[in-house]
Amino acid sequence: MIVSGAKEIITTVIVGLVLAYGLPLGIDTFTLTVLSIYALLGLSLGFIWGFGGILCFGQAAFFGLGAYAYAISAINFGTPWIPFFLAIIIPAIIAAIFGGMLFFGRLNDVYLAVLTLVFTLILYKFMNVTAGEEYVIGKARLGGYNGIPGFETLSLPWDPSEYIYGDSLFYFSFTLLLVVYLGLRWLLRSPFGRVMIGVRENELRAELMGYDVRLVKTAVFAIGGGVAGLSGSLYANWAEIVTPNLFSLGQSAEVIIWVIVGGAGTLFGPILGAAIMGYLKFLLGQQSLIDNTLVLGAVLVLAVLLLPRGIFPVIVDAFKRRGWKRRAPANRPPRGRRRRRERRDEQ
Amino acid sequence: MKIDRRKFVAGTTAAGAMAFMPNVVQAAATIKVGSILDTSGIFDLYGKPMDKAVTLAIEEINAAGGIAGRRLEKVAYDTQSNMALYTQFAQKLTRQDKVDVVHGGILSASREAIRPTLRKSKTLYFYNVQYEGGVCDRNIFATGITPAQQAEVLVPYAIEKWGKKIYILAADYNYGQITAKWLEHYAGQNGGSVVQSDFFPLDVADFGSTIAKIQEAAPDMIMSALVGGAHLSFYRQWAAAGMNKKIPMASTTLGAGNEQVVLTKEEGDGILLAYSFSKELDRPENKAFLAKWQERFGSTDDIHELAVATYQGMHLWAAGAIKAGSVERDKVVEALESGVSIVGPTGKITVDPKTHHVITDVHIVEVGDQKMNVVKSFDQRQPVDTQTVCDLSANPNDTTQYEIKI
Amino acid sequence: MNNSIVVEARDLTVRFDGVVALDAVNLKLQKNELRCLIGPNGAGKSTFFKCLAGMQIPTSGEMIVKGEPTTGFDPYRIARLGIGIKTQVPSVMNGLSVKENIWLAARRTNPTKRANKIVSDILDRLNLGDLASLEVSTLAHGQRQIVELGIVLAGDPWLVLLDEPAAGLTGDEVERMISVIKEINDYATLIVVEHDMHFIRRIAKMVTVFHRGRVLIEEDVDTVLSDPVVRDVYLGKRQ
Amino acid sequence: MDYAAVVIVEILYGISVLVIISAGLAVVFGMMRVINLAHGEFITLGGYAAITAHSLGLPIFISILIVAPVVVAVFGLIVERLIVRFLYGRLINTMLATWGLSLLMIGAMTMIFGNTTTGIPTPISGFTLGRYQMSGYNIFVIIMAIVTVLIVYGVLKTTRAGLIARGAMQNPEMANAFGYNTSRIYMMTFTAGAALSGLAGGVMAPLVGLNPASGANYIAKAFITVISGGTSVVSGMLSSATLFGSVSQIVTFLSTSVIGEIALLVAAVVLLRLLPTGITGRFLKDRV
Repeated sequence: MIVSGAKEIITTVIVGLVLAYGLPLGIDTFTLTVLSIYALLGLSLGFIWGFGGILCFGQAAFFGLGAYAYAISAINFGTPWIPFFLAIIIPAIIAAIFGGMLFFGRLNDVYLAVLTLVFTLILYKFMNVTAGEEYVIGKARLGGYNGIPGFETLSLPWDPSEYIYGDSLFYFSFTLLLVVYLGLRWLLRSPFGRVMIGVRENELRAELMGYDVRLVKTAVFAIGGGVAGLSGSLYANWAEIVTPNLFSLGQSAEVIIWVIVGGAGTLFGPILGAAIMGYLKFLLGQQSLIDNTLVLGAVLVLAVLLLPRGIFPVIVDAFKRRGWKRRAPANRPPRGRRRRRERRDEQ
Repeated sequence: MKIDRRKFVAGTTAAGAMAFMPNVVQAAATIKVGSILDTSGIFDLYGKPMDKAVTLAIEEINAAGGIAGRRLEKVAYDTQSNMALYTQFAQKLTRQDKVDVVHGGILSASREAIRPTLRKSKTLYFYNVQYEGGVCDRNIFATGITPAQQAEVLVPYAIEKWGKKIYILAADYNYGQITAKWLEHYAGQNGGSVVQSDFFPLDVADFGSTIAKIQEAAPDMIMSALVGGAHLSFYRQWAAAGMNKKIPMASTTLGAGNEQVVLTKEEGDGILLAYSFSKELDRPENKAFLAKWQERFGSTDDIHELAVATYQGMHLWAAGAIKAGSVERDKVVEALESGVSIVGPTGKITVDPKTHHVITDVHIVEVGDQKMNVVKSFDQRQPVDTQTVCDLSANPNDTTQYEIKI
Repeated sequence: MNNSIVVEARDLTVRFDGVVALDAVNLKLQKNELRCLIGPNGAGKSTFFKCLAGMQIPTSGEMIVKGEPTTGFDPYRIARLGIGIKTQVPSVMNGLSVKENIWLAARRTNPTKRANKIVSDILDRLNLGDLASLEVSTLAHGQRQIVELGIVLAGDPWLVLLDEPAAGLTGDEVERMISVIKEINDYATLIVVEHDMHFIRRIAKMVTVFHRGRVLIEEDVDTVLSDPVVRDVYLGKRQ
Repeated sequence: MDYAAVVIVEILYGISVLVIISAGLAVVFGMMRVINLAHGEFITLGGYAAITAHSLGLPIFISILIVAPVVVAVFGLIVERLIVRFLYGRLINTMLATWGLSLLMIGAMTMIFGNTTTGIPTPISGFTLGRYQMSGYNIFVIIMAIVTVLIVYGVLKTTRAGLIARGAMQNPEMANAFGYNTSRIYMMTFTAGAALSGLAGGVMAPLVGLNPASGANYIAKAFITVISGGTSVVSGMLSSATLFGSVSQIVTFLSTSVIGEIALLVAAVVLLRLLPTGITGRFLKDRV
């Protein structure tokens, strides 16, 4: 499971450079930018689900919060960089508070799923009714259904007239994707990361070892929220408008599809899943023969039935039999342990 | 004429290159009209007929000899009712396809998503949709009807007919909020009063408690600016409670997507509306338009206000370009600002040079037997709402969407 | 209070939907004692064990560890008192290797280097060296019991709670378990919940017998095992 | 006071709508531990079935009370055989697969029926309550909710099939040993749940404008109601529907319908935070 750190950094950077030069030859950078942003969002869910064992049905909430945090603070500050960091910190703090509430209440499984879903729905509904003049944060009108357009986008810190836009926004987003990926890999290798995996594997045992599982999960959730927020803030820069649809059920569903298709339990899988599905969606948008939602749905159903581990682990298995930790097919756990084991069986 | 050496070299090189690529020559000769609409997803009810309108208008213009001798070519993208795709496809239209004009956008959010892109790339933009008004930007022409144009004629008519106490129901977003303000404004001017305004997000489909509240308030009429499929339930539940027999209703939105056909006769009859278009308009231009549409697409059932606005927006742009003798943005804008008008299915429409909105006829119609029957027509109404905030001849660099304070 | 008493239960009562699982149980444990809890199924011994381990909140009554009330503590707080717990069905991290399992337990109280050292000591001590890098899910039930014991030991506990440690072990493994238990008892207090009479006979000193949520008898092992009431209850109830 | 009566009827109606749209999901979740996230689209399909049948000339009550449940039951049966049966015991995987199914159904219904909002007129005329005019159909909805609850309760509690099903769900090995085919029982239960979803679609069709994406409006509420209710099919669903229906309707009367909906969601968060396994996870455990 653990490749040496330096080797991994070098591999990631080389692969990253190759992709950064290669991809724009085939696909326009505007699309690539949004694929990188989706990949970051997928990565955030892949991290908390695959490694923290927290299945969040409302990851879009933190994506949307990041985008709104960016837009609102960019209008108020008039400069892009403070908002850029706020868009990471605010969702992370909100995730910590909300996650803390859930995990300290010892909510699990389907109950966790329903509450994260409800959380997104509340934000979605709330943001949709903020069209009135009374909904203002500082100088920023929340705008309701129409969202917030017209905020300052990222520019060079030393030259505010030079916008990070077009190709450079792609390179910026792609670099951040690599940095976050490496950062999360590093985190997983750290003692905290191992405890986190321990918690995913067996919460009770982690507790009996003396780890405060609630705290660990809250921290993991907050990190996931921060990464999703980052992705949301990049999205705001890309789209130059934020709307309540960022919080929609569909957005949350898509993230889960990316992770499932790419492979939960890996970090690279969700990135791959997001890129593939995002591009597929884009391609589907250019034809009108078959409905796009239908294809996405069919992909998800087939992925769950045929490739429950996702594409990436299957590819890795095909290429090298050794080196990747394969899960032995889990036997039916004894009755008493079924609930606890359930999550693992599902990955 | 002095020939700049560099230009000359560039010119000959380009000509040389073109000789090997005959397609490029042809493509350069056509005028590219970008169209960006939701022709799938939840807004396709609006987008599909608008897309047809673009096609029909292009065919007509080409049949009449094109613009400055050049034919038009449609470059269309389906944004699938997804706001993110708007920016994506707008980039594609301006950077890859390098279109000469963009018509499209349905929701205000979609317009605001692409407006900066089109402005930055100096691509002329036509937004052909009934909307809340207030956009003040020299790069955009908004050819749809705005709330004041409707409220100005509808409110006094309804007050005279039904009484003074008005209960407003509106969709909870910019359009609904602003429309409600204009309704209230004109109610005040005509001696009426608004007893209550309720706003509903677009996905609210249950109006039971609202209907009870309305009865408690006992108004003389309902003014509705409800929008979209979920809100259609209101009219149904209103009729189910038997209220349509007791309290009459007027609306600035019902029918824009042909909703009068979805409602039954019992549910829809008697509702008053104000639009620039109705299929029942008795004008030769309208009859000709309906006949052409029938011939081209087989049925006129799907035509609605927005499709007609798109059709007229295309022709208005073409008239400007023909007058300018070019499709170059600045020339077309100047030509249109000089006061171009066309006569379309709705009657005469003229560009208001100060606001880039249109002066149009407005008709009060009454829903009857699933049709929009014209009861009274008002000629050449100014876009008074946008005019209160916007003067592009004085401030040509303005790009704001104003929220109009009344 | 007597300093040598390390665990004390006062009137511990647990009710599930009207069923009384524990009925005002009182129990005291001396330092360095090895106490076995026995009783037929449903007698309350496992419920008692869970109350002690923080896995069950008692309806009423108190649990006191080293003079400090621990009633209603979460398992991690119990563990942080220096109590090692092995549950009835092996609770191990199936997707991780044997080594990683033990390392996680050692790392909580020690810096990384020291934790690594502890892991290799324990692997030696439990003869787990060969299995160190295998994923726990691939091991046999008995081997997982041993791994779990390793996890418990890695936390360096002064009080060890073992729920049915001999279940599913092969003969050799039972022997190893017995010797480890005795070894632990040299420096730590132990509570062992067990069904297997032969196993009890091999390790026990003091035995507490649970019956219908109450303590039936608390005596040394020979007295208990020869007690006719115990035999009756035990055998009668078992079938 | 007339107004109070109106408010009470509206509250009952709010509760009834929750019961009707949750029943199918509750049966499937309570009996099989399967969350069918395509439940909203099952309801929508029921709506389309009723509208199509009515437009083909069938009487309206036959369309909504018979055609809708039967069509969706058949569809549910197919789904169970093709997808769900491979995933029993894997709660999260079933949720994901049925979520995929829901997207697939939205896409398919869009291709078949188009995106236009359609509907059928309300078959029952309004009536007067004191000074107020009320919708007669609302009363019909309340009656249908009561009937639904009685049917589900009756089937589970008193019939042999219900008893076998309950037994099989609690202990599949045991049921197998007794010679009951659990796979068949699962299949029947899922189909019955689908039929209830179809009935909900039929009953709701005259009230709302229907489009292929309408399901989203139902699934979240149904999901929340069922999960908050806990695992007891009838008592769980009834208790949470009563709580949420009253909260959202009362708040709606005091403010606006959105605040009402948000109040419902907040109530769900608070409830699950306090009772992490739902109402019947804590109380009323042994009821049906």
